[in-house]
Amino acid sequence: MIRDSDDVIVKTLARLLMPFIVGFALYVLMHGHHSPGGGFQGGVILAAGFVLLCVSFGLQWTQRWMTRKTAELFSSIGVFIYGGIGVLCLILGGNYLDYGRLSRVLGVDVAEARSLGILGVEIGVALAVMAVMCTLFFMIFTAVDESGGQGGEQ
Amino acid sequence: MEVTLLLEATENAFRIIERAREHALGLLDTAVQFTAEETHYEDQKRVHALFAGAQRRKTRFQNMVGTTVIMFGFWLLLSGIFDAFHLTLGFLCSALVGVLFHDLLFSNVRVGDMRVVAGRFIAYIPWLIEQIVLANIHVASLVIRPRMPIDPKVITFKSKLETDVSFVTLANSITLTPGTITMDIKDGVYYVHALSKKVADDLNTGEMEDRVAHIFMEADHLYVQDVLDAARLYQAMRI
Amino acid sequence: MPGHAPIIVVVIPLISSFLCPLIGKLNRQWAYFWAVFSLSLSALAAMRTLWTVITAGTIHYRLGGWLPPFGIEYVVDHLNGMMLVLVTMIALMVAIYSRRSVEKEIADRTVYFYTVFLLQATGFLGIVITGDLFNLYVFLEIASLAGYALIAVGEDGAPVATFRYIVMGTIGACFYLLGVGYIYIVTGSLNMADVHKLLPSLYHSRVVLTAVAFLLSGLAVKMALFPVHVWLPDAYTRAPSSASALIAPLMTKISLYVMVRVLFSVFVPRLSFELLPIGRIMVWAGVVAILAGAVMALAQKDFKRMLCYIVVAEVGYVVGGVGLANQTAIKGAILHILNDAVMTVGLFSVAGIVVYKTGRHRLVDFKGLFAKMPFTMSAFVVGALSIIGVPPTCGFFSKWYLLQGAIIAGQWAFVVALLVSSLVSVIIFFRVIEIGFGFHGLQDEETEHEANAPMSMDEAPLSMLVPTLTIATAILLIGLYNQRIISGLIAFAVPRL
Amino acid sequence: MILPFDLILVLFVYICAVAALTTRDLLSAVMILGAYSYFMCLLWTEMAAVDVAFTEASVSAGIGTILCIGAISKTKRRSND
Amino acid sequence: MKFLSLITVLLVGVALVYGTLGMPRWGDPNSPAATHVSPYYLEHSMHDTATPNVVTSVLADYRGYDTLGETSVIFTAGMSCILLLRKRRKHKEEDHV
Amino acid sequence: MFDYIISYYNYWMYAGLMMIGFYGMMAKRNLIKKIIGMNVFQSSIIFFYISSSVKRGGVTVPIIKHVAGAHGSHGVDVMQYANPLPHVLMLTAIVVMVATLGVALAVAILIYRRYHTLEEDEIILCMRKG
Repeated sequence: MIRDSDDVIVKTLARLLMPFIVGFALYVLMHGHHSPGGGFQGGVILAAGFVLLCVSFGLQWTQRWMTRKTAELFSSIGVFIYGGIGVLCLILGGNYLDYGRLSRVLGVDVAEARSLGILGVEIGVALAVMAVMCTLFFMIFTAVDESGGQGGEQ
Repeated sequence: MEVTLLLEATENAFRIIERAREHALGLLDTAVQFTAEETHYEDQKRVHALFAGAQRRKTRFQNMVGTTVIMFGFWLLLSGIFDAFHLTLGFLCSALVGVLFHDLLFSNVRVGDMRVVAGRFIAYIPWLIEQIVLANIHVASLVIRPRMPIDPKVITFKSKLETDVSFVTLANSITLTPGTITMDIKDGVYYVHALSKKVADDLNTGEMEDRVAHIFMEADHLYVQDVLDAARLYQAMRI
Repeated sequence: MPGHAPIIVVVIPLISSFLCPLIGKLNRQWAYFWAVFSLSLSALAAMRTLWTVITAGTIHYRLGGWLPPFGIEYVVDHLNGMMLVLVTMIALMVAIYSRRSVEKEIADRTVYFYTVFLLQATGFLGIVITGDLFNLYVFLEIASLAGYALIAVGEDGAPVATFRYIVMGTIGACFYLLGVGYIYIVTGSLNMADVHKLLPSLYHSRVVLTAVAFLLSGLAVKMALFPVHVWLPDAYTRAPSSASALIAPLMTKISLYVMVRVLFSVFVPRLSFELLPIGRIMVWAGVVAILAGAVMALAQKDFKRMLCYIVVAEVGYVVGGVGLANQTAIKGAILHILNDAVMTVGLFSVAGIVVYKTGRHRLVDFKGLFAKMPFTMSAFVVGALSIIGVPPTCGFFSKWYLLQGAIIAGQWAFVVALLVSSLVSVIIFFRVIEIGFGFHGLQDEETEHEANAPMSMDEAPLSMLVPTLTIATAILLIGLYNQRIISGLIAFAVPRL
Repeated sequence: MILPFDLILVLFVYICAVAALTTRDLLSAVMILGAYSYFMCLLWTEMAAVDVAFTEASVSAGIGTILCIGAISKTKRRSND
Repeated sequence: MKFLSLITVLLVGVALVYGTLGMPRWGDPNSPAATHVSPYYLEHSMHDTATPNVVTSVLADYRGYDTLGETSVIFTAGMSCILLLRKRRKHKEEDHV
Repeated sequence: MFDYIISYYNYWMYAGLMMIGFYGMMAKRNLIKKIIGMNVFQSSIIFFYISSSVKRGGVTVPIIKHVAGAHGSHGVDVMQYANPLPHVLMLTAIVVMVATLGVALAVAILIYRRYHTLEEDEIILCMRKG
């Protein structure tokens, strides 16, 4: 189990930085079209924010935002958004992942529809990556020692 | 002149008393909960105490709006694309952050007037930079000399600061200044590693602490004693 | 949407694996039905695809609507179509079969098991269907990662075997990626057909030579060719029985398929067999693999481990058969990919039933099983006969073609290896059958008092038995209709040499 | 492609790779691996691959290191080679 | 074992370097990699997808299926980790005696 | 000669890095060390791909300079930008790398739970014993 640290400096800075980290992650995610960045980077930065909260305030407190169940849920939903957009294109009569077909629904021209499709996909990717990274973190950090021995010597 | 001072002092005294009462109530609360439940939720409770302040002072909604506005400013700073689509996205994202993390940014800021705090903080930065430059020169002069007359030691002092933000500001200012590093803060006691006697002395004069206290509108130790006296006087008068 | 059948084959298991944890949240039992449902839809789509290929020729499906060298393209020809049907059918059978054994072995994590199971199937399908070198790598990684997880949940010692598999598998995948990079840097393209068109002018470049070497050695690790097979026996022995029934037949066969694809569709056979000595190397590697696999299998006391070494030997058949480089041998090799997948899945599911019933998988545990489980053991006999190569079963025909091919090519060592391995299979399986009938005089102290117990029918549950018997029937059917499979499907896949 | 800068970065990458593999304290090894990833990321920025550098910095030097630290905290910190 | 792996590593290294010698020079703007497929992306990205960042448009649109696969890889890793490390509920192993 | 070295040294660098990683993966006995070697190995391949994307002579990041609002092909000078395709491929490879890392660490933790050691030879000893 991760306990919270005693250090007031770490705690306060984590508290103050967290909204900015999330804001930056969302910026990276949404501006993937115009500047470096995109779904993966955004998702990983989001996950890093939660990891920061987790190591400074402890697992218990982080669960206000991100529990193991939420993480699982989001990882499914995120990937499903991606696959679902592809299926939507299929239903609209295009090939799989042919975002140009979304222009029929969105009411913009094909290039814009592709741009929006990319954005939607990136959001899905970001959700999935964030959730999976959190899952990996939770799973590895909360792995209990089953056979009763003391795990870790530090 | 003295009358205004006295009035100010009494006002301050009221605030202190009010705070003491709140504090006592909080303590009582904690004690009750302690006895009610068993002990092993201690960690959680400490965390809760850390965030309890803001939720009493400000409503959630104000916090959300505040966070959103700050995040939107941050977004504009980063973005550089100002068409309607991206601004809407920016607003949505900052609103999301505002809703999710409304109690992180503003928790525990003791005094409501953010404008004053921000102004003073900006005014503090040049002074800090000056200190950093001075200390840099000092440390460089120490290190350049072949004998290296350094005298490293750990000094401790009890700080009179009250909130976490001011603790952290002071700690980071100390760390930013070359020659001194904050190692730990335990219950208001700073453990600072100092490289030489001069930097330790500089720290012990307490100027930096006063300035940090001034930023966050905490008790200025120039007249804290007076205020306490006035408070005692006032209490005696009321009885 | 009949035109979209190729993508549906892959996307249905993919998306249902995303939804599987959500459905498992509602009810833990539904995950199983969900997996079976989506895999059967996928199998239908695969059959539809195969039918389209047979009637209308090769399908090209452009993902995202982009032209081939720029976007990713799915190409389904006869070989692909056959592999698609094979993979979906085996995955479906194993999914149906897995219910009871998963409940017994990993009872508390069934939902995640089926999620990873579906992802594993998706990985295999994606590898088979794609026409893009890098896309193949991505799906190879999906399949590998899912495989690591499925193996590591097995019995005691599985994580250690898995770790070895992870290290070796990563080396293999990275070598493959490196080979793709070398090809990319001299051609600038990743599409298989495009590379096929661009490469002939570059055949004397050292880069292409190195690329071939790295691609093939990477795939050799994945397919467990003899010197680098060390990860396989431990991993497949200790995996949970339904996981080993899915992975053991498919992972090596898929890698073999990729090898065939790389040699014939990315490079042209002229490069592979005339300019470079790849053919000869492959034949000798095959010979060594067959002999080593057979000898090692002979030495095993554990049924599953014995099957693993047989898999190693069978990989040698296909590699050697492709290396013989004549029409007959390649036909035999491709038919053997198909046959071997079916035979192996049959035998591993029998092993799974034995594990389900007795809790162990040593050879000794087969004692008296013919009396207890006649149907299961008849499926076992069919599989064993097929591995040995007895005529009505499918194993005979592919071995026959391989033998013919070897004689045509004049590779007598390969002929000898084939015959020796058949002989060894006879010894191995008749020993098992002997134990199963109880003729064998081994008096194990543990089993002695069991022998006194009255022998009664104790057949496996229906959900395990039906898939196993279906597979056994399939072995016979493929054997009976092998001529049609070869003339209708495999003949198109064999290049003109 | 500024040659001296490139060479210096490659040198650092090499040093970090060798150090990460030879250090006996696994925690230090993992931290050095983080530094390795970071130098890699600088190298790629210098080769105009900003997106890859960004991803490497966040994924490999960030989350990867944290995961390794987690695994080490659950297992042993010393290694025999 | 160490010796064997050293030999293998050296062999692989020799093969790698041998392969690189036939490659186009580093940074050659006329190499096949720079002239065959990638100019299309650079020229058409704005027209086709209205996205100035070519890496994003290739990642999510031209080769979007790769990215779906890659996200699935991540998803697989997450699910595998849960499958491996989830706390087991206590349940009795009934061995057939 | 010097020119020759300049134009190939990058490939050799990656080959050397790959050998380091490969050696670490095969010869080190500690499992975490093997994982570290794996990481080095995989990132050397990324190094190779990224090297192939460089074009000599002041190339920039593949983000097209454009007039805001207008889109359409307006004569992009291809030689001005780096090749984007290897970047995309390597984004995928990096993600695969971290996914493999996660699974490998999980398996290492499982092994530690069972045998209380991460040294390969000790694990093999433990397995022999029972």
